[in-house]
Amino acid sequence: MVEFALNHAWLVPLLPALAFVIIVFLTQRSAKLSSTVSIAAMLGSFVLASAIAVGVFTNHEFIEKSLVYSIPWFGMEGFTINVGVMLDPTSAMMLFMVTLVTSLIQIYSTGYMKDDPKYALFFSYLSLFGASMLGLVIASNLLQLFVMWELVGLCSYLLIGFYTFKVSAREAAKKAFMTTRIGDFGMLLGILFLQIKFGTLDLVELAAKIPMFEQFGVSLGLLTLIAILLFMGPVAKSGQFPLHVWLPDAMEGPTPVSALIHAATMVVAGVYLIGRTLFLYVEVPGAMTLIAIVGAFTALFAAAIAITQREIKRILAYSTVSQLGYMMLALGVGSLSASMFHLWTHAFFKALMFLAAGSVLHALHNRADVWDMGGLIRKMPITGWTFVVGGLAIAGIPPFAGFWSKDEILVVTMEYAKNGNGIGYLLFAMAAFTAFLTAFYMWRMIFLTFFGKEKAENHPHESPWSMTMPLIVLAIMASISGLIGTPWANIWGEWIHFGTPHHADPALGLMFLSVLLAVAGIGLAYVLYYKDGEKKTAQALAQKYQPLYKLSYNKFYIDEVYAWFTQRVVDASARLTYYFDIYFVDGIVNGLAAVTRGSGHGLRFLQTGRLQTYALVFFLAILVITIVLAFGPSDLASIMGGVK
Amino acid sequence: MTFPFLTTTLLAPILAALIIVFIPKENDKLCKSVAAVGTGIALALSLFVYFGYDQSVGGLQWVDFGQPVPWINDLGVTWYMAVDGLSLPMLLLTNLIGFTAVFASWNVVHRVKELMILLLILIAGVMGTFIAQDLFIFLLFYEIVVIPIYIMVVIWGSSKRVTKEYAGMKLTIYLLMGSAFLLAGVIALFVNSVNITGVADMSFEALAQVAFPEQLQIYLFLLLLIGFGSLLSMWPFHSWSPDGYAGAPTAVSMIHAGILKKIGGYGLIRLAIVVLPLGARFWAPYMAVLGVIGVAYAAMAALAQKDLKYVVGYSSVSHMGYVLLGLASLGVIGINGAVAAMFAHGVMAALFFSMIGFIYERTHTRWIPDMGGLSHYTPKLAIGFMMAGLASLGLPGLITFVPEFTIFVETFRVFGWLAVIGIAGIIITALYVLRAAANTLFGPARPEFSHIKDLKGPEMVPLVVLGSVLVIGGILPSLLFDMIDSGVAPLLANINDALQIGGK
Amino acid sequence: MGTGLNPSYFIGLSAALFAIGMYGALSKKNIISVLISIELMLCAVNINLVAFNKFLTPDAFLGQIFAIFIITVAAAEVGLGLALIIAISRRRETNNLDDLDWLRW
Amino acid sequence: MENVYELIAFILLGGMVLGSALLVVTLKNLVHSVLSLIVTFIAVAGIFLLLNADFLAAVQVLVYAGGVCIMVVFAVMLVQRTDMEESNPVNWRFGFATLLGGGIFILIGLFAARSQWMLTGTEVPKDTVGTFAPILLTEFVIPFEVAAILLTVALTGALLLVKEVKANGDGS
Repeated sequence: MVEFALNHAWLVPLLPALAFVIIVFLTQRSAKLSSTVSIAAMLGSFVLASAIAVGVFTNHEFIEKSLVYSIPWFGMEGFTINVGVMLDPTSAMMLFMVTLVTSLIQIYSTGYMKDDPKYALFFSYLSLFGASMLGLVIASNLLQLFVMWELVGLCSYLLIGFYTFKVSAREAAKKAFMTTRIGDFGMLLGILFLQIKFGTLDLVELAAKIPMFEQFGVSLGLLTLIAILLFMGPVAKSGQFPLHVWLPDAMEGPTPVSALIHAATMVVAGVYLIGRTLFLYVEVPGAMTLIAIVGAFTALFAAAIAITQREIKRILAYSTVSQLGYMMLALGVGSLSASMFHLWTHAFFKALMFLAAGSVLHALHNRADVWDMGGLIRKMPITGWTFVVGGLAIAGIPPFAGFWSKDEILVVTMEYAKNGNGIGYLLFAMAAFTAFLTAFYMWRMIFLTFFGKEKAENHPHESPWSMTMPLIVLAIMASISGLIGTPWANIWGEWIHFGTPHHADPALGLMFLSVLLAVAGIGLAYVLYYKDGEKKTAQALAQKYQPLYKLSYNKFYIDEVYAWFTQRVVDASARLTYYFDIYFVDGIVNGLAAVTRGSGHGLRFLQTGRLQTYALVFFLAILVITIVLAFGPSDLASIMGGVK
Repeated sequence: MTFPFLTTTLLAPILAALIIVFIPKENDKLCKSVAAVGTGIALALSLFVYFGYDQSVGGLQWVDFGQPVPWINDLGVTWYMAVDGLSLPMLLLTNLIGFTAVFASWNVVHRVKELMILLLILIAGVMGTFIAQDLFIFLLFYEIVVIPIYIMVVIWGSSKRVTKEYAGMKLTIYLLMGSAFLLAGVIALFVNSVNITGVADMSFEALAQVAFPEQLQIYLFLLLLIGFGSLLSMWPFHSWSPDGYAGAPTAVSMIHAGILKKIGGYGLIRLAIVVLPLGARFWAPYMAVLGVIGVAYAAMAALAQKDLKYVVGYSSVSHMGYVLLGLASLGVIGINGAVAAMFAHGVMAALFFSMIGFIYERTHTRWIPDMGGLSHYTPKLAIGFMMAGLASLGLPGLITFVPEFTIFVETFRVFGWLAVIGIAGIIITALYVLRAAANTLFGPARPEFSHIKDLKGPEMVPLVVLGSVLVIGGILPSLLFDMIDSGVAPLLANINDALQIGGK
Repeated sequence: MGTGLNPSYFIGLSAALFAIGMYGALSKKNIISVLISIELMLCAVNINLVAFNKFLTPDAFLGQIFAIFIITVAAAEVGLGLALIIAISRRRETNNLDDLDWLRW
Repeated sequence: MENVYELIAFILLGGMVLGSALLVVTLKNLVHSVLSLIVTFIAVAGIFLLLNADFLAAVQVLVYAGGVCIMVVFAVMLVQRTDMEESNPVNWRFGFATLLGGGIFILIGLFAARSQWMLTGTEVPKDTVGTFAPILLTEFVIPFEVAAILLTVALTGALLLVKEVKANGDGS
């Protein structure tokens, strides 16, 4: 079984793809059958992925050498693209995580989407997404990865806009696609550069060639450029500043989608891509520093927005952006291990929180404002307590998963700083402060939603088991999944790392700081939003720092800037081009036509209709031509084919 | 291979047209069915030829009657029907679109008999240009194409910004103007080839062997570039394209955007680049600049459009810019990409126009602000529209992505940052396509459209046929690329020799 | 050049006849008259052809055969032309060629 | 001395042709014009005889002098409703036409006079009909048949044209 799975890893994405085809062409009319097909395929993939994980994590050879097999996709002289499978601990981990989370979320969706008229369609999209995401994970070739990257983007687009009757959903979907498209443009350029300069897009070959980049006529500056261009893709896909704007809007989609695509899987594809191509980035310290700065800034920036948001899913979305910033930071300081670890734990606790939020929305019939909620934990204990688990995990309270991964990131950042990168201290400070903010805004939400007074107008009820079961599984994962990467027994770091394995001694001081920050954040939230039943202090603070509050509440007006740019610059120049086209280019054309018509009008007076006049002219012409040919220069006659 | 498969393929629609002539006017259904059968036979035959072609051997195959049949000896004109890896995709494309265009016109009620006859003649004419290996016959078929289009636009077209008469006239005059330049170039080419070799031979193969002097090549290439370029809607000879498509009936838009434009690209490769390599080398940078301008300019103009057909009209100008860019690279990879992009764009544009045609038939408008929420009533139509749109913005997994990427690889290498502007076009493309799709298909359901029906019966044919080509071509690009490469690589090898010898 | 007839004589004759016919065809108002003049021009051509037949290709008879065909066509032309003239003059009440100018702009 | 007789015959016949042709285009009365046209045609037939084309001469007399001229006379009678005395006027172009005709005559005459003839010297066979009938029915059979069809079509068409006008009556 393990052997089979390793050699047939392409089945993992293929099963959901088949499910998509089956649903679209066969079972579309039957909702029940469609979801069954979809879930069965995903569970099949999960089984295979587990077997792969077993296979990979029991064989130490995989740490150094990944299992790669591929077939040609298309090609011609001097340009061949292969598609294939690349299995190593990182991709095995991702396969396992993605199949697990997707399966759980599909099960959850059978409850959440129960009465939706487009139920079957929803599951077909989820299957397609699963297929693309898994294809992305196992891709052995950058172009293959890019293809899947775009396909997950498509699924994201379709699923954000799933409620097609909502204008906001439609606009959000468009925005998501467009924003990621800008990143993809850069990424495409980067890929093109790699193809042109190194003649291959195969990850293994690139990894072998790039360290010797100077032999391929690539300067360090160009390589930095390539790296930055390639990084544009992840900036957009993983919601990094300044292309993060689509991610919060993406919450217009159904909540399982938010959990699956916009928290656990697709948005981490950017992080995964950087992780996959880290061999490129370690060559260019400049790009690495940029990644670290962007990551840290995004983490802080998004957290600063999250503290004032009111809609439950938006808070979670900004939290996702912030946590993705953490992962980027970890990559930027050169630790694949820490980044992937956070990716792994984050997938569980963030999916958990989104699903729980979905459960809340389900119960409250889509009232999303956290200020309208309260005391829900009494009516919805499973949802509530699993959410609390998620909250503890993200805030970084040991022994929950988030603590270990976040601590790891802080440790590697500190090490980065100690290795002579002065900026590292600033990054560390940002990361640490973000940790505090994270604990605060997350528990602000928890206190407002689940504790405190119940609101009379709400009639919450616990969700069905199909929705709570995934919550419980995810809660368990959120609690324990971090334990494989503790500083004392760092199994994780041993398997997933780049370059030499990371062997830091347990940094107890940092751990203590981290816990302290988390507790401080929770404590502040407790004081402001639980103890103070009327939340007077919180409102007073908001009043006192009105400009700051407004800035944060309006997301630093980034959206407005983009909207201005689109409307005033892009659309205006589009209109300008169009007017140029119809008045200038077409004007020339119509002008020429008018000249022709005018000369026709003039010449028509020659058309007298008098037959004999025509004949007169005709014979005159014959006479003249004959005379010219007969008595004119001799070459004139030869042109017309005559000989004198 | 002596059975004339290609001539048979060519005759199938003509025969169908002849049969339709004898069908009573009132019997619409029978006319359409005969047309469908005729184009269907042509499609089946071209599929057979496509998959029967031996790529390992390459070169011209399926020569009708085994060898060129002399026709006009004094001019060296022969009935030389054969295909290679360059012609075959175009032949297949023609028949795919021809077949679906019949079904896209299924709901026409006005003068169906005449429409079908003209449509079939049009299809046969276009097909002829792609399988003729003789310059004269190529031109002959090209001229055959022009006239039915004018009649069809003027009778079955629709007016919006411009009248259909204006649109038809513009379209026709542009085509004729292009063919005038072309004719001048071709005659000069032929006369000079006779002067150089002393033998009159109009076949492309023979012309490619002639060593024209460099200065002459430069002049002639310009003539051919303008001629084929205006057919390809090369900027600034593009302005017929949006108006023409907007005015034309669905089937004409499909055929025009889908295949007629491709005659320009095909001719540029087959005649201009292969026969006049030195001229091509001289003009290639200018072609690239025009291509890039076309991409960016038309994409921006498309962004400002409110009429669906105009959006697609400008978008096809933009996509042809990519083709021109790929051709200008003069490399095997770039030209492979350009040919594949022509095929891909043909399928995509045909699907797009057929879907817009169906929308127009149902809502009687193409004005984007008047629409919205159509996907609630017509999910299948929405799928077709979205597939075409996504293919237009180059989504991987659909047929357009790999060709575009291939073009980018070569042009980025050859032209550097100039190509970046072209590549940036994908952003704008995505913007206008998504806007059009969003404002047409999505959003709140509108009660005024509640009566409209989804696609059904014969109307599904364009969606099914073209949609599956889009997907299959996207997943298995090698089906297309191996074929094209087997045709382009030998042609380009000859050019490179010429460039080596002449390129001191 | 002896006293014998050579083609120049006949060409000269036919040129004169042709010129006369042309004068008539161009300058006459009456349609029938124009038609008659055209017949004269055709006749001139026939003389030419037959003369060439005699002096250049007596064996092949090309000139005479052409002349036969010209006479045939001319006969057809006259028949059809007169029919047209009759039809036109019935409708238009005129036989002046310059009045038949409705093909002008 | 045969040449001298031929020359005399040529001058007489040529004079007849040109004289009567000039009368055709100058006479005021159309009927008179047609009558002198008959003279022209007969004189041309004489020229044909001079050129050893006896069959053609016969055809010329039959078709032109006989058939065509009679048809023309009938047409004149059918068409001409006003005064026959002034039935053949000239229009404003006659000056140009004279110049042009003169020019063409001079030009061709110049060419003819300056030409050097390389005569074959062979004679036209005596039995002209017997010689060229087979040619007409073998080598030129297709044009021959086409000419037959043309005649049929032309005459049918002529009938149809004239008849239709009658059928429509004078209401037009």
